[in-house]
Amino acid sequence: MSRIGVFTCHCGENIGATVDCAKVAEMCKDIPGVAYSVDYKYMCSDPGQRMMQEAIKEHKLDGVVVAACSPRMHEPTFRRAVANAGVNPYMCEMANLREHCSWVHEKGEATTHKAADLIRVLVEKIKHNEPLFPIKVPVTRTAMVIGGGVGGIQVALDIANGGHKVVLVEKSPSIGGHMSQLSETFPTLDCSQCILTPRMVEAAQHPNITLMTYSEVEKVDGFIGNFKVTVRKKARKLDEKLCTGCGLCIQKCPNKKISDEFNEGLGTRTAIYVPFPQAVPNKPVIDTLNCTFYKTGKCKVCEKLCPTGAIRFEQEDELVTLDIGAIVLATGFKLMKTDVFPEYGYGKSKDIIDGMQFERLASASGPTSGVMKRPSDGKEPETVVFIACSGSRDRSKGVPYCSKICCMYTAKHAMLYKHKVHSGKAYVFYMDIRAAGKDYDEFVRRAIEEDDVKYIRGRVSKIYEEDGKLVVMGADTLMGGEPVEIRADMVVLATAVQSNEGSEELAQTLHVSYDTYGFFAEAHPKLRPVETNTAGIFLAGACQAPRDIPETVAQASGAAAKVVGLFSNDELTREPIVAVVNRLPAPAYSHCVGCFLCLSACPYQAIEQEEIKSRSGEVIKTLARINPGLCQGCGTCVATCRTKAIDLQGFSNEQIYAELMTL
Amino acid sequence: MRIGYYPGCSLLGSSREFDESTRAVLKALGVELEQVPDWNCCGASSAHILNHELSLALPARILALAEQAGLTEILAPCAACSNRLLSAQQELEKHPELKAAIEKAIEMPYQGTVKIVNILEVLDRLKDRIAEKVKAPFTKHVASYYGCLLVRPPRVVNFDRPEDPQSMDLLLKAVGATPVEWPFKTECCGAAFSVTRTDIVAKLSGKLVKDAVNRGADAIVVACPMCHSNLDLRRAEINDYLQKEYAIPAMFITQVIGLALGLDPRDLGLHRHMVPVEFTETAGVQS
Amino acid sequence: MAEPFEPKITAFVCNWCTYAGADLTGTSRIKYQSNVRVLRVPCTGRIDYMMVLKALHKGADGIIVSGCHPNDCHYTSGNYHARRRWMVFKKMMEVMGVDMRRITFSWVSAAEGARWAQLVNEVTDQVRALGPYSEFRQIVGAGIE
Amino acid sequence: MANTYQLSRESLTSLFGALRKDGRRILAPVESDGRIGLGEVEAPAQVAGDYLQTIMSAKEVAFPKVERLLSYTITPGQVDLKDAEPKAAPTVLFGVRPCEAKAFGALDAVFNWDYRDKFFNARLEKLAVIGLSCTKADEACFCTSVGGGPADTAGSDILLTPVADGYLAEVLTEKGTAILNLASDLFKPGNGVDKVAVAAKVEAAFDQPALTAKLPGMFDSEVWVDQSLRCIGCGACAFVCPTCVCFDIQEEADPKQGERLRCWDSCGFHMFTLHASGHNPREVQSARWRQRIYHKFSYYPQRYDQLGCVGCGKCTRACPVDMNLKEHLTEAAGVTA
Amino acid sequence: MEALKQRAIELLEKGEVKAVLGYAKGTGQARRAFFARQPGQVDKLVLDEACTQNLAAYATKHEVKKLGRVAIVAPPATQRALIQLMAERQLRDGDLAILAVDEGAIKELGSAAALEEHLALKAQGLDAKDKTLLAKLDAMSREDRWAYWQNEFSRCMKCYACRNSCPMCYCEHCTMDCNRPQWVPVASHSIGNLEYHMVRTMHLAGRCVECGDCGRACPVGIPVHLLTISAEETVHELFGQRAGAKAKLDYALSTFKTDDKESFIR
Repeated sequence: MSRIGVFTCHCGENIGATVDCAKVAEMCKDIPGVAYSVDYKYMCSDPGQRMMQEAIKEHKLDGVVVAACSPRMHEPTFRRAVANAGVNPYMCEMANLREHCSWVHEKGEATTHKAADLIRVLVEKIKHNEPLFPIKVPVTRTAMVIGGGVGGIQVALDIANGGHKVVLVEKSPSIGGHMSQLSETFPTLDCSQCILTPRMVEAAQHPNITLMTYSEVEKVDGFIGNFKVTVRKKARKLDEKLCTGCGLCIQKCPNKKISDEFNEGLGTRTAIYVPFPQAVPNKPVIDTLNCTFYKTGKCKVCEKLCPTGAIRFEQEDELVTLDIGAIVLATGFKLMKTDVFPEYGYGKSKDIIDGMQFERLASASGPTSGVMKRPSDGKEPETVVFIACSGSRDRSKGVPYCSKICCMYTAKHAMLYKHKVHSGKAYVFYMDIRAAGKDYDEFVRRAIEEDDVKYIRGRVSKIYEEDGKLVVMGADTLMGGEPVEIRADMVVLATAVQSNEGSEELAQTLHVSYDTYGFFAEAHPKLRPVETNTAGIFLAGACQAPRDIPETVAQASGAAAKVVGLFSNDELTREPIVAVVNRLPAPAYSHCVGCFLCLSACPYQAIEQEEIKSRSGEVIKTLARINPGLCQGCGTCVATCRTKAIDLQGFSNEQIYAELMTL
Repeated sequence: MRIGYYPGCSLLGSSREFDESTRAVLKALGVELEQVPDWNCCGASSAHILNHELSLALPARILALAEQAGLTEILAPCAACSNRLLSAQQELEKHPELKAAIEKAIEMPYQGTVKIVNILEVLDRLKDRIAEKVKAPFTKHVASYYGCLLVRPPRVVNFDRPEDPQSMDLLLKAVGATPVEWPFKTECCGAAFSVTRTDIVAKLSGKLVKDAVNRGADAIVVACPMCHSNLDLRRAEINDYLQKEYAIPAMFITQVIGLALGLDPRDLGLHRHMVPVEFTETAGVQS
Repeated sequence: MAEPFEPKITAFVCNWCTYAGADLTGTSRIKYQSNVRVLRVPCTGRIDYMMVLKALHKGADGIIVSGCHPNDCHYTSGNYHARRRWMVFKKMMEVMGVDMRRITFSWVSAAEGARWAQLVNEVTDQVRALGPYSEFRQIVGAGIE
Repeated sequence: MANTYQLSRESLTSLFGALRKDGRRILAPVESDGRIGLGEVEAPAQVAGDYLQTIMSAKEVAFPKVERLLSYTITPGQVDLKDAEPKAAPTVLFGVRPCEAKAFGALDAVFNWDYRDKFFNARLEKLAVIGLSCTKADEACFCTSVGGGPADTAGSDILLTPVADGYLAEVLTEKGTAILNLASDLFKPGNGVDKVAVAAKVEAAFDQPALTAKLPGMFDSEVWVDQSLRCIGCGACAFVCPTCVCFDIQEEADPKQGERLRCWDSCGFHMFTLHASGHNPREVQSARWRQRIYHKFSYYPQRYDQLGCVGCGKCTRACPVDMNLKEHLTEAAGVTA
Repeated sequence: MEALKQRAIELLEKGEVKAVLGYAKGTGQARRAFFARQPGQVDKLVLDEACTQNLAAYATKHEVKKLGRVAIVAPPATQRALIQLMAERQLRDGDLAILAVDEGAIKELGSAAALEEHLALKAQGLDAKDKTLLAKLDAMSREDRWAYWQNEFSRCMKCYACRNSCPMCYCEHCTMDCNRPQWVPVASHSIGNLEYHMVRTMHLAGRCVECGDCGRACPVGIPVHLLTISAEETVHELFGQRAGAKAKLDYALSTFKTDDKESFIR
């Protein structure tokens, strides 16, 4: 027989004025299993807690119901008090007499009875409570950051400076990401590479950071604190240790006409190349799809010329498996292509470009060395039209969300253009100007007021080529919908920011959720923005939603703080409110039949497969197992399980059934 | 193949040649047309701006009559008519309470089961047969002009793509024509101002005519009576406005196909055009 | 004269939204009828339909099932799973001839204290008007010799 | 003590009236949606016409599928226990087949073996059986193989056998005589009709005494495994069986009150012998199938000196996978040990 | 039929299977499941309209699994059951040789993929009788429907023939067997029967292959299959998913769409 103590709190007048607490305490004495029942003015006060602890000892109580305020308020308080009296804290439950009874009902018999009912339910529950113990999970103090853009670099640096090892994985040959492609940055117009390059170098030289460029995550097993990550190191066809980065191979490579990804197709590169001069690491890779040797079996010019003999044509991809404690995703974004807009001629005109292409045109390190030349004929464009929201906020053809960065970079582009072509005319078609941010609106105003950029609020319905010009037909909605026609030399579409190539596959590899658009889903939109719902995996930057640089960096530091926090203990302690698959003696082993219908019900990918083997190693039964490191205790699997093999500690079937039987 | 037919007012008036050529071509392709008995105006140009109930009742009556006649599908060659019929049908489906009110107004039951098709949809189904029967390939450069109503709003018409549609281009290719790359396929011709503001028509349609010629088209092909009357009937105003003499003819798609099938130009109503349908060396060229 | 009928209402609510919402009702001192008895579970995903059946078995005249609004689940998707379960459950109950006016499904967020009071009052009034669920109560204990 | 009478078809109405006047309810086979089951009737017209057997057996009249044994209420510091009183109304079971009437003997053997079961006996005491001989049989029937017959009198208080324009009525017991006395004018002197001639012909299929004798030596025979391979382990056979007596005791309670119920159970269920440890002495369906046969044909005779099967064939008809008992017993009887 | 027998003999002779599970003549006009374990027994196999049992129910039985690899005669509903069992990891691809029977023709399907492809071509329709009954139930007032099922369930004795005949009820420890706590009463009284049928229906929603075997199995003729079929149809209407279509798990009640449409949640 249980020995349960019931402690009814008056909460001053809060409960006491409406509920007859003395009577409730008296009524509770009659509940079978209740060994002690008392009421007190302020249960949560020091004397209150002390009284409770003494009663626990004196009456040898093994369970406690505190009838007071909401458990959301004081459950930790009373559980701690109970624990200090030597009873397992999970043997304490709270009946909510204040928020759910005295504050919401009128004084009277019915309210007092309800209060007693609320206690009765929990007394029956507690008879089925079991002592629970916090779950401890060991932690490997090495983080992996996936994506080497500005976000990834920031995460890596912050964690590394916090004293922990970081592996920074980047799929392209160099870290730097999109930011390295930008000309200047809003709202300060400082040179993007000038501020980024030092960070890149710092990351490369940091003793706690291991760079794995030209590498991709192939497989992730395990769980928080204990991931096993397999990374594919793609073959650079080069011995990185021998290569000095002298660049001779690049100069002499005969194959020079390859469209250059870094310059967004506006320039060319060689088959053996570094993406850009400031690349980190400054070691080339051979593009095997375009290399003459791989196509014809002849050439090998680079091999012949390499002063250190670093070229390795036979090099293969390498798979490396690493023990990792936490993972941060910082895989960034891509821009929607210009060819999805039929009304803009499917991007067939070379002079209709996207924002990133404009960055390259405006960049001093770009294909035109920063001189404004339009791609079709190299002429200086006299009139440039910028179209914001190309594909963004467009339910029919594009994406319904706002891409967030375009208002700002469009203003920047128009400004940069005007700075380079003083006589030029710049027009911006926009829907709304969303310039919320420090110095952002001022920046846009500057473009309009000081640099004389013509802002037209309206959409562009059509662009067509006529006599070497691009005729942009739009409407000015602030002029009553007046049609506007601009004969431009170049059009820049601020195309939508989209989730990066392969992000859905990566999400599946890591078992994190993603939204309809392929952006990774945060664990909570407001309160857990840098966590995913898979414990131990965090987010930074535009892989979660469109983000600009300052936000990305802020989020990166946030994610880094989460990782460093996680790494601050040898073990991870978690609430034992987790689901458990029951285990039984042979021959049943468990009520689980291994149908795995629960698998997709788990929001946390916490359900694993467990094989029961005979002594000879033969698989007798395959069961579900819930990883207590990943389970958050929602109980969705419990309700899904037909055989009731899964139960939720703290809210078990027996507990809830007992509560229901009391109603 | 047998199909219901709703000519609408324009096809009995200003665009008789659309009616004639539609009937002629479909007859040649073995399609029987059964006219909706006692049909009325669909309310196209004005009803929907003036009286919502009327704008639903007029098309509903036509559709109800078609149901009574046992028709499951009706062809409305006029783009405005088919657009109105579709809009009304969809709205009544979404709002059962409106449907009850409209049934009372038109004094007959309305189910909304009749499928409404435009001329391009019908011709598209017959494309193989057309290609087989081509006698005189129409080896001209053409600008296919869809106008506003055939493909828009996409949720209502649910036909072809709203930007850069293709169905007419493909039909024209099937009869030997070469469609030019043309950005103005769905630009407005100024339809509703055909009578009241011919200056706007001249400007809007002028742009179309000029660009079609610039891109080397020998003819502008249309599938809407409004478009046609603006491009044809208002050519004088257009030319005045542009200070040019554009002689490029505007033809209905049914006329082009009719010619390719070897039908008599008179049966296709070609003689009714204001801009003569002649393809001399200079026909499309500005003088 | 017999006592006026007071319905027995059982509510199953999730910890993070509706339970917190009901807490807010309390802190806002919004009054509602005292017929309801609340059972707290972590998430609507945990609410097994067996719980609803047992509540009916134990003589509930009305039942409230409530959790976080779609997209607000503390556990990201527990309420989406619950929603599907309820959609199928509701249809099953209808096929069986259960009076579904007695079971109310709802979303009440942690910020909707007033809404919780309104919901409880509405359900209580509605079930009071329907009277005791005698049809169901009659079968409890039936079929035993 | 059999006294044979003649009962006209029309006189049944009066007989029913007399029984009801005496305060007895009459249960007889009735039809509903093509299903024949026992139901309360007031007049012979309500009795199903041309039926072979009811789906369920008559045992539920004395041994219902769920019955309350006791109930209790819990109040502070106290438990009030109340024994259940069986609801035993005076009942006449009309028109059951001889096989089922005979089955009450098998039930009686168990419920009055070492302990007199209050509930069963209370109901049985108030029960009178007016049996009805079979004039037809089907492939499932095998009463004659297990010591019974289509016009067997065992278990009936009165046995009616349909003859040309009425029934041959054999009044067999005191309960039967009591019924006769309620309407003695309806029972005309018998005319010596040969009831065997009108009764159904059921050929004996196997030699039951020989089978019973050899069963102890066949425990490990493969025949049980072979036969039971298609058995799905449901309880249909046991629940329709007129002699199956296994039951489970269930407690249904909440913190305030509870009751103890006796419910039918079946040895075909895998849970039937499952131990709390997880061990199950009858782990496989073949062991459970064998148990069913052995219980009826080996253990029953040993313990009660009678068979636990009356050959009614209900199990065969009810079985969703066509486990034909007659066929399987015949096969087992043919196995050379 | 001859093709089936010939193939069965081949499979047994070559030792590819230990038994061929098909149908044989039973009591009277009935057909029953039959395990042909030697080539000589193959002659007993029959295949006709009366062969209705869903033999997939045997595929998960211990006793049957112990026999070794088995070939199974599978009409469409059985095929659906087998693929659903694969989706629920109760059978592995290739565990069974599947002799698919469609309108008399036999096709041996070696893999889950072949089975999927084969099934994709088939329209799944309900029995006319079931349709009528469902429509009848649908047209009833709620009170009448309640009365209808209460009357039907009053016959129920929880023999579990419906459960045990169901190919998807393979759980060794059924919810009905759970006694800590005893969610559903063991007793076959009114509430016990009602809750049993409710739970059975819910457990098969999204998993029922609509073979109707539960209804056929019921010794007292309760049309219990209508419950699971209507639940399965509900799932299909609401979520577009169907049990028995794919070998990869796609269980409607453990997946969701953020825009699942309902109109009753306040």
